[in-house]
Amino acid sequence: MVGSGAGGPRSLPREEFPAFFEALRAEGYSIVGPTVRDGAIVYDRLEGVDDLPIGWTDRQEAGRYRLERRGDRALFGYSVGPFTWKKFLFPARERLFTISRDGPSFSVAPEPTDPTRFALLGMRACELAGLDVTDRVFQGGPVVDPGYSARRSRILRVAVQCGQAGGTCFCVSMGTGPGVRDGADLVLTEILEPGPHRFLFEARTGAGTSVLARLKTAVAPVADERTAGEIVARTASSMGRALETEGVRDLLRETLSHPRWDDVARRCLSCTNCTMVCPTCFCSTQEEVPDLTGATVERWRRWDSCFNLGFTELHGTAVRKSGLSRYRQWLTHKLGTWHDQFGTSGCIGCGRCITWCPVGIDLTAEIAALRVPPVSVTKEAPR
Amino acid sequence: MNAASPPSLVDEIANHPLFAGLDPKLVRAAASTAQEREFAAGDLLAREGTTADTLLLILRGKVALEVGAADRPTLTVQTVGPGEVVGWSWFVPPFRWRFDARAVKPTRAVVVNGPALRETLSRHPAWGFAFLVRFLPLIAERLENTRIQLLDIHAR
Amino acid sequence: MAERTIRVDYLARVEGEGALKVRIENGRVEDVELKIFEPPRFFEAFLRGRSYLEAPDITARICGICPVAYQMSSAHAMERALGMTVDGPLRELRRLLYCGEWIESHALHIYLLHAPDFLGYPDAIRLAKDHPEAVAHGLALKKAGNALMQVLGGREIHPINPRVGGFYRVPTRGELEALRPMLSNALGLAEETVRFVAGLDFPDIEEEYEFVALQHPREYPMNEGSVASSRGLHLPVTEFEDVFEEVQVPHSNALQSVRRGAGSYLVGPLARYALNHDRLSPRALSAAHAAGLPPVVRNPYRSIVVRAVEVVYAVEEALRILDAYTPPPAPYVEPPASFHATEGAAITEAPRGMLYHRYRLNADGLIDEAKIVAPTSQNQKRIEDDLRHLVERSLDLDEATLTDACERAIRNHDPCISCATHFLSLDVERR
Amino acid sequence: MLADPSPSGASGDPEPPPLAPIPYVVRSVTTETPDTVTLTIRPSATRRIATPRPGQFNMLYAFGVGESAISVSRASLEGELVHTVRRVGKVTNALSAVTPGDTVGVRGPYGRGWPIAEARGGDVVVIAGGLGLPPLRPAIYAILSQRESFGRVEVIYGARSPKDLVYYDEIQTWRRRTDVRFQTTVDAAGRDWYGDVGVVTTRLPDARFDPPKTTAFVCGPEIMMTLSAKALADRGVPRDRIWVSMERNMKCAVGLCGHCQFGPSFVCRDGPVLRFSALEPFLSVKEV
Amino acid sequence: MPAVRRPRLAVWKFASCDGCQLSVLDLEDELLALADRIEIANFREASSAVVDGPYDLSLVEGSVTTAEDAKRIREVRAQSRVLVTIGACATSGGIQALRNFADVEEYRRAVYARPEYIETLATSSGIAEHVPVDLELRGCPISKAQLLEAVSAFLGQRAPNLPNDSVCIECKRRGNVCVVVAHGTPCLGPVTQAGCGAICPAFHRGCYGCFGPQGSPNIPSFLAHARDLGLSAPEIRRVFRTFNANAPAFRVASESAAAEPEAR
Repeated sequence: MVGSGAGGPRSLPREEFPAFFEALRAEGYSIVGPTVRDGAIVYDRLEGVDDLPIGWTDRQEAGRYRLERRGDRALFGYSVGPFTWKKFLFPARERLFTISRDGPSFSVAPEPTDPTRFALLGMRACELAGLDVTDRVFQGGPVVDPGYSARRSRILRVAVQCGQAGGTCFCVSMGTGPGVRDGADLVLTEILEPGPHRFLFEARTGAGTSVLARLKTAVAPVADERTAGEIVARTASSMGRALETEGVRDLLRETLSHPRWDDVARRCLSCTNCTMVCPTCFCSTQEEVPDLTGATVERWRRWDSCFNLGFTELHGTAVRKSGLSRYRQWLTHKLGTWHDQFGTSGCIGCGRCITWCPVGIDLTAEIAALRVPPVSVTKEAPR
Repeated sequence: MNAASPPSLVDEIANHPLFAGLDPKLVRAAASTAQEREFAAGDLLAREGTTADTLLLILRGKVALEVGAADRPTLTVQTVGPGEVVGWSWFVPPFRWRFDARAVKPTRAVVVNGPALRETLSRHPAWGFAFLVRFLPLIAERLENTRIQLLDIHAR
Repeated sequence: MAERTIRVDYLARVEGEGALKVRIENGRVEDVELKIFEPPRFFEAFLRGRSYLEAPDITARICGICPVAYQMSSAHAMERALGMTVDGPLRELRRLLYCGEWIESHALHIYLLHAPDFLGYPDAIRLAKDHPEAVAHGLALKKAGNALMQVLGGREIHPINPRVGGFYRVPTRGELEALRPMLSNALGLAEETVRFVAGLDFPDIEEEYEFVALQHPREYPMNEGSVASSRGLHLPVTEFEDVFEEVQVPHSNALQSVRRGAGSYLVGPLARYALNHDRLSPRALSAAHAAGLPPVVRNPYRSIVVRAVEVVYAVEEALRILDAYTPPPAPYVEPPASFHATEGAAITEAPRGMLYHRYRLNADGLIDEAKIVAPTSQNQKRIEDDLRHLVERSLDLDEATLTDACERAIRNHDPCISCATHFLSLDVERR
Repeated sequence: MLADPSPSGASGDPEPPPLAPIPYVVRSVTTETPDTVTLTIRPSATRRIATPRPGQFNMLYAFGVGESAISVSRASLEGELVHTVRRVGKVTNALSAVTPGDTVGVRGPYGRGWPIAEARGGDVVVIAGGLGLPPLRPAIYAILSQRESFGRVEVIYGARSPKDLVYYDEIQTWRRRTDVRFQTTVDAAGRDWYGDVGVVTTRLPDARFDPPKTTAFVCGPEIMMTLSAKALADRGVPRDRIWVSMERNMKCAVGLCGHCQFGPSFVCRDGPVLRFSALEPFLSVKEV
Repeated sequence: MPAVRRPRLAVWKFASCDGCQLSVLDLEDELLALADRIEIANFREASSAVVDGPYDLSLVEGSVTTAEDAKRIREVRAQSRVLVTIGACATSGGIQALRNFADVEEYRRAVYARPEYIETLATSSGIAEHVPVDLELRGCPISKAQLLEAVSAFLGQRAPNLPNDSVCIECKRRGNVCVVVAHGTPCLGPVTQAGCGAICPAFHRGCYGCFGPQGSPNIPSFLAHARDLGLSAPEIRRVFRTFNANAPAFRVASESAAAEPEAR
């Protein structure tokens, strides 16, 4: 039976999954998704189903990530790895334009856009929320970032609902997962049992429907829909972390002088890892790169981080010199002032900043500690 | 107020922000040892290192507070105008001026006798306290301004 | 003329800092001193107490021109001490890395340091004005060597990837395959280089060298072999110190290595070629034939041709290794879990010749004693002999010409002073 | 939104990369102080930026060297722009070294400027410190051009020393006006200075305005703005009517690069002119 | 455009392995173009032609280890308009600064049978300890890209793009998987300055700190972290005592580790 794609969820057996890759290619997409490299599940170009992390999972805790074998052949049986989809939309290094001398003046040549259309296969619910955040950052302001928006217009979002929570996940707290609500073109749920290994497909957009129409799917039995719901519910109940979000924005505005910042500053290495692995951190810097003749100059943009000493440099001195002020800037921005700027939290609860911090600084624990009012040193002084 | 009846010394003192609202008896006591003086532009009102025995209430004009050393040009660190005061050295030992005070415009000031005022204030602690409540903030403000100058706020 | 003084305080186009002093009394060469004033850096001393695993990284810093040689000699010495065997693709990859260093180092010496001597230029930049194609070839060859070092070693200078037991990470087939176009092009450039340098003018001089190099039963030597000499010496690496010794002379911060009871000897391309030329690859061998090289070359000026032939060899060898490569199951051979006090020595063929390392380890795997004999310390005495002969032949030359001739004679041997300091200005005193 | 933050304004030509500089020709270079020059520039072709409003800034570009955020101190309808530049780094060194006929790059205008319309009907206090005067100059002219819309207008300008005062001739013209009170003070001076001496806040007690109906525009070094704003607030000026112009490291100038964040604000996009009431909690904490 | 004299470049060598000045010759693609923009006036390793100073740009390699060199660097400074040090030796004394932690007499005897022939100072020090330095290029060896950037910035009279960020930021931009978090491999990346391109983690080994300390390293936290990874005090000491042992932050690190009890 040829599936129409539209209308309710469809079912695809695991054996037919390679056809999904074919369908994506037939629709003109290059496929990027999870694959095992260097001891982690990373997002990279995929040639076929065999490139997926079949039978692998990850065990994560603060400052520690290890790959482990699963007892089964799940394709998406892991949580989130060190990489984010951000790099496909907002590359770590990007040439913005080239400026050439033109007599006494100069002229600017824009950077040609890469026409590749990427299918982002395996986006998690939290990562879709992250995409919404970066959309607001790069497309929601008065100036739309041309590179981001060009790449953004060419992606297909293939979400996979989480079948298990990672040790540092807290999407439930952030209201971003584990079930996929909005923002996907296609939503997949991997069902390992009971019954044969199969996938539940849901098209949410026209682009998703077009892909689905190329697949021989069956109408999904109601039981499968229920199973999918149970999978998501089970994942939700096994979150590795929780973050109390109630009033956190005000809390952070009121605790700028809390002694806990000194405590975390003693641990923080200012290494930038949390910002580099964060799906929503968007800070960048620009560099003027002239050629040796000095006749043409390239303008490059690359990822930067508020943890770098030079980040706030004004007239030769950093505004935020201390590690304390840099960590505080990051956390207060991510969970607090982000709301003022973009109408949402900057945190999607993926837990990457916890896992990939070499010294295991855990923002959920830091927020909890900031909620404890500091002991005032002046309280009992005057009688 | 008109040209025919200039304000009395007592009125001048009582209207000056430093004394305004204080006990009229204190104002009269201060006025009893005070005199009003005119200074031409360039006149010294106080000389650094000399005995400080006056409190100057500026009524009109402008006074520059100057510091200097032999090896560098004299520097004006503050100018003081109407409603402001020059001098607290009369109040604290060793009772010596810490700077030069020079009129940069024709200036009129009430010159209050420092030692006498000190004596009055010590005999009337309530007056003394009330006066200090006015006087200390002026000193604090001067210190604050000095601190801001030290910050060199225009420095890059 | 009873007394003359000629001074050159600072030798150019050699790696490191040195001077030369020649004392001539009444028309006789009394003394030739190759002075190495490159300050001492005490590597053997601070290797003490370091882990055996650190030796490749630390000893690489002895020389920025041939760091791979230090990494190879130290790694092999440690593996011998610990009874480790590294073979298969890992052995081949090490050879491939060494090919990179030979290509880079030889191309550097041929084009940027040595060729200007023959063509009358002070440097390659000015040479490039009249011979742009030659210099472009040289730079392209050098770049091919560096590309190998980058892919296998992580970077050209002080590669980070080699380790005791193999590598931290081995390349994928694809990563090596990406080098093929560059290497294929380099092969042609290398052959062109042999033709180019074979056409240079060489003084008609031959020296009676005792050539010393590694000899391997099947291969042109790089990482393995026994020590052989053109005077019939043949001994295992472990007996190197029984036959060769380092002596210290007051005029130099470098130790001079001599063959006990026999004096100076020569290591490097001339020695390797003389003792191993039948093991050259086919295209290298035919390039040597076409260049008119006899099986043994004793003219030090023609070392530039031998070096060029070795470049052909190294490129061909690199392509051979690339063809046969399949990634090994593990990037390195695991060292033993526990240690006992032990000792190991190894010699590998640095571009400039044999590089000897010996280490004594304690039961914690820490280095108790290190002994390093660099190629230039082995050649230093022999270069002095070359110079003595040159000056004796050229006493009638004026100072400037003699000075220039001496510098050229030294550059024939591509001395690496940085290496030897553990080297040059010319100062000729004539009385 | 107080000002149209749209940086586009290029007329006619195809849309260039939004962050690309547009070539402008240097018409004149005036030396203000030993380290400060004022550049007058004009579009070199048809493309030009939109007319900046008082308080907005541009990114000025020195070819091959880089960009620097510089406030606009005058903008004509013909597209002529005036910027005052202090040499503090390589870019400003290069910008200061130009001569008439040279080309510099411009993109902008960026940010929100002084809410002049909001100040109508009441008194206005303008406090400038050092190079805080250039961004305030267009505001002062805007107020003077519609003088009848405002109550009393007090301008206090402070600099480190008399030689650090910019726009000296213009200040003399302003001082002669009777419809605006212009006080100038310096932190310290020699005997050749007959004006006031003392940090800028020491002139405030002399200023005449009705605090509850006053709007204040403050620009200068951060510490000077904080002190001035606090002093104004102490006098009773509502904190939400005190406006300060912040300075932070800027790379993109359009809120995309994250560098200029200050508390909840992107200084480039939400500022540089911001309400003191919103900034005060952050100005009181170090290294925000 | 009027003919402008090309700026003059000099390359100087002090105690070093020559690797950093070799980096100049390793600019295979740019060397000749560079020589068009800048006159290579004094570069002994590359040319026997020497143009007398003063020089517009001096690149200084190596550390000061002899009294003669301490004098020579002052002469170099005096004839250099802009002085840029290249590499770990010139910045912090290099690997030969390990002598600063030991008895040089003992070192001299360990290497030379006739130590009295060798003249050396007790310490190896970076150039900035002797003369003012305009720019330091880190690394053992320096990065070719940073060298090109520094020279190009000098020619363009702009500020070079040489951030003092951590290696971690380059590592992530390169797309490496963190070797510490994913493999438990000790790595100096968090406390080391970027510039190399995060090569070591890309080759599955921990950073060994050859670019010296980053702009704001948190050494106490890093030491605790290293202990958590199972490194012993002597191991931590050795990790910091390599190519930048005498850089202040690394020196403090190795000395703190040395002060730790050996057993845990």
